[in-house]
Amino acid sequence: MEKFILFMVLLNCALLSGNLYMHLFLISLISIGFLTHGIDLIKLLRLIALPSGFIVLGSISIAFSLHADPENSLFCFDSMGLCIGLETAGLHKALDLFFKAMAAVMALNYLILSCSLSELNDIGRKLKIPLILRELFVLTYRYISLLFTFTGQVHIAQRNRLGYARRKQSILSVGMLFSSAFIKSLLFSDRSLEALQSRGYHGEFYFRQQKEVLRLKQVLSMLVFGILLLFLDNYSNLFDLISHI
Amino acid sequence: MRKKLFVLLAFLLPFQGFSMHIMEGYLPAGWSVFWTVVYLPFFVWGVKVIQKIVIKHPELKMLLALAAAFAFVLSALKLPSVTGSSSHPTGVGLGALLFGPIVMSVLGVLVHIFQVLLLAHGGITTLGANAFSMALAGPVVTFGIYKLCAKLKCNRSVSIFLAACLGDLTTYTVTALQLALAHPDTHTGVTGAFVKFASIFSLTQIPIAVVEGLITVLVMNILIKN
Amino acid sequence: MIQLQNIEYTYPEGTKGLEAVSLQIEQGSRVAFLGENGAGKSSLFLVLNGIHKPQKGKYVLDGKQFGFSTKERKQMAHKVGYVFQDPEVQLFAASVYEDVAFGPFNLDLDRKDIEIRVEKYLNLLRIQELKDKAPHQLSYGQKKQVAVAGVLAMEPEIILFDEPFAWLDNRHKQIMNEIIDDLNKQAKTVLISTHNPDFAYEWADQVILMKEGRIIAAGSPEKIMSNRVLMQEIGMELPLVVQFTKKVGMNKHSRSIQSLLREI
Amino acid sequence: MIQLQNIEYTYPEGTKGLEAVSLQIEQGSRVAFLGENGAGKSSLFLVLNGIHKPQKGKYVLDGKQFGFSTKERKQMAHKVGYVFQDPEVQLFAASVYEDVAFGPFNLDLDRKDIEIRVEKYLNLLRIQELKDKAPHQLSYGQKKQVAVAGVLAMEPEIILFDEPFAWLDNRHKQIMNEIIDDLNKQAKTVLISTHNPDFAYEWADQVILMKEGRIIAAGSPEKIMSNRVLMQEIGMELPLVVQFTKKVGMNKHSRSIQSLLREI
Repeated sequence: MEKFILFMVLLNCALLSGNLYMHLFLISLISIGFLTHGIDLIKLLRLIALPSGFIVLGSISIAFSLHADPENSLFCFDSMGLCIGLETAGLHKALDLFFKAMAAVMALNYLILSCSLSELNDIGRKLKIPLILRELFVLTYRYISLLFTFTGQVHIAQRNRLGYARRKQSILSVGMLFSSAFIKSLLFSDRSLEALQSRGYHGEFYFRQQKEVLRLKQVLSMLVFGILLLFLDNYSNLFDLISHI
Repeated sequence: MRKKLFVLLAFLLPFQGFSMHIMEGYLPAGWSVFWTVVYLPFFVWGVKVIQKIVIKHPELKMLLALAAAFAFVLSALKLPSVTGSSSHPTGVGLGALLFGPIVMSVLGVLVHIFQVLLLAHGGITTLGANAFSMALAGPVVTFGIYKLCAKLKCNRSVSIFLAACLGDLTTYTVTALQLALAHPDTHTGVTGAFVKFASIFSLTQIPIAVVEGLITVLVMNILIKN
Repeated sequence: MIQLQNIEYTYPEGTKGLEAVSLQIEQGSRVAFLGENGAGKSSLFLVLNGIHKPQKGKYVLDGKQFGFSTKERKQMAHKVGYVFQDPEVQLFAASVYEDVAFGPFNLDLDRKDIEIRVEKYLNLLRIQELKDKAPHQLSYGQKKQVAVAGVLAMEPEIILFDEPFAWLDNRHKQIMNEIIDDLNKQAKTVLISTHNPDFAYEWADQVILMKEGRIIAAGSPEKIMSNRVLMQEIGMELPLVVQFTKKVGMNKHSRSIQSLLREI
Repeated sequence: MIQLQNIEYTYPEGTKGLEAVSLQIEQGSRVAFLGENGAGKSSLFLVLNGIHKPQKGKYVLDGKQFGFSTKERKQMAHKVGYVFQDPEVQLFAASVYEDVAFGPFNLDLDRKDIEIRVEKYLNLLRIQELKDKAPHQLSYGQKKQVAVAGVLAMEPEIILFDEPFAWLDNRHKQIMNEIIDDLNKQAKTVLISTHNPDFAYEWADQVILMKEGRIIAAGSPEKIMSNRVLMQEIGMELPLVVQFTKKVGMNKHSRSIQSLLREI
């Protein structure tokens, strides 16, 4: 739960602040936290590769403007009477959004890497998420890991028999991969049910409640940390404003 | 017979648009709240339906969870050799038709939560918006097109292809629209922004939609043979 | 005591599972089921465990006929434990601890008692240090340990093992061996299906040969498993120690080559 | 000939898979890999067939260094075949026939040749009559047969088997045995990872002991597998026949209890 509170603090700082430096600060803070806790750089980069790809694409579309004013653009690409260009305002907005999203994603990564599934489930319990959703959550996770192993091995087996040597074959192989995973899923759910019934399943699962006392001091210091950050943030905005005047 | 039907239909309602999600932090607070509020009724309705189902048949819990897991795993498989990019083909909801489409609204969220937790793909504050596009808009179109094709007596493979492919494109269009609403262009407003988002994401989305349509047809054919 | 009378079971899709199966198993005995894949061993176990309801025949457990009603089936889980061949299908929870606790939880024990039980069986299977791990972080042998702990934590009187040693390395085989020995010492009834004639000969005090859904022979391993014709019926070789003593013409009745070696 | 020099492989998530592995395997030989689960046998097999790219070291196949490029990996599939422990993951087509045809089809043979090949391997594995069945309708042993047929239909020169006998009943064990013999007769190189010391001792002409990602010993079974200290390292017992001859003080060099029995 403490981890979740810290996550909320970090996330809110990232979302509520419009300040580039604030975002850079959060990104580096969390990254340093990861690196000092034994997560190596490569793993970290792999984790953020996917979201940052989409963020970059999105930011590019924000940066460019379709009807840019050629005078104010950093450069302009003319076609069909349109000037697709890059303006300072758009660029700023895109950069701001890019770093804001990255900071938010890093906060999310913190939650992902620090909590086990059991802990997340317990957080769900404290947040009063309906039991059925948490049950499905836990079961789904279990099946995901099974299907992942399964599809991973099928994929290797297919590669061994040149299933991905050419594009057309690849599509064929993927089709087979999916359908075998599907059949495996169906058969597996039957067997799994038999196994649960043989242990007296009657519609409910056992969830362990983490015996964890919220340490008031820690929670308070996290909250103070968050408020302080946001205050500084506003303060610096204020400062900006004053200097503008 | 029921099982046959189920196998046959299960691939028809793909979870849409795993390939494209709005990332954490990418929506202003107002829009996050807006989409969450829009989606909430469907979600609550879905949870109610599921609760009713599992009270009667606790064994269906496994099937629902497997459906979600299956959809997630397919969405997460990186298949660079197929599409030439590290894109994600759409997953498939296996229980959806058996339990009715509204159950999808819940399974879709479940799948998305795992995408967030395991792949850092998407986000918590953007959950509502993403769920709306992938677990509601897309499937509705898929379902509609398949029904329509059935009425028009189209070739089965063609209808499956169209349903899957267009469903995927719907998700992508809705996502682009959501982004455009949140970040209008400085000069051309929402319309311009929509054109921008739609065109830049079309680079990845259109090939994915086509490949996904093809794969869905293939898989269906294999499963029908079985 | 387990009694089956003329049990017949056909799968919903029409495959014959069991035909005219009758048997009697005393409490505390060690029974090995031998037969090829598809001979009906698993079907039989699923009937014994109350999962499959036979179309014909009687199942009498401790003198009471078992009716396969939902209520009776629930009680059954408490009496008969089933360790599946593939541990993957048995594990579903988010952590080892929660998985082992699932059975005791279904017995409606209170939280305190559940904890005590779980600790006890985690210790017995030597998986104390795995308790917070998720199933997918375990090795195959560890998964098997957890699956066994999950079944034993319900403290059933009768335990069914489907190929308990398959795919295990030597270390995990030994642990499994000790567990099974331990169960027998507690006077529990243990039923094992296996493809290993040497294990069956050494361990069992009753062997049951199955073929095509029927029981073709049952009795003491000494009698049944030294019968070449019967063993060929189920496509199995004689236990090594039997081959050996036959060949050498010894009169010793060792149950395994190892014990023979010790005796020489 | 296979040569590995100082191979090191670490999994993407950071687990050490292999460390300083060097070995040399002549064409046509029979090599058994022994070691506990997680000792690195599977990692090694995945390097040998080009799936895992080692971070360090050299892999020389028939005198040519293997570079793990996409193109080389493709050729590799043709040279090295891998039969997994679990046949489930190898069967993905809609029917047995299509599954066996998958490899030959990808080799760009023409239709006629594909058919000939598939028929040949269906016959070899004695699964002719299963050819129209869906894989999920098969028994475990049959699945294994199909998986083997699928790999052999690519006609690789080197075949890796991961625990080929696990879970099989006796009939299927015999079929598998014959297939492996047959491969060796065709001068193919066969590598088998196993937990069964008796099989390794009887079959292999070279055994390789692995522990924690390293090779701790390699050589003839007679030399390596009669060394109690080494075998204890990998948690394995001496082969029965070795225990026996040691105990009895025989001078015979039988490779198994069965052949010993024949000799007496």
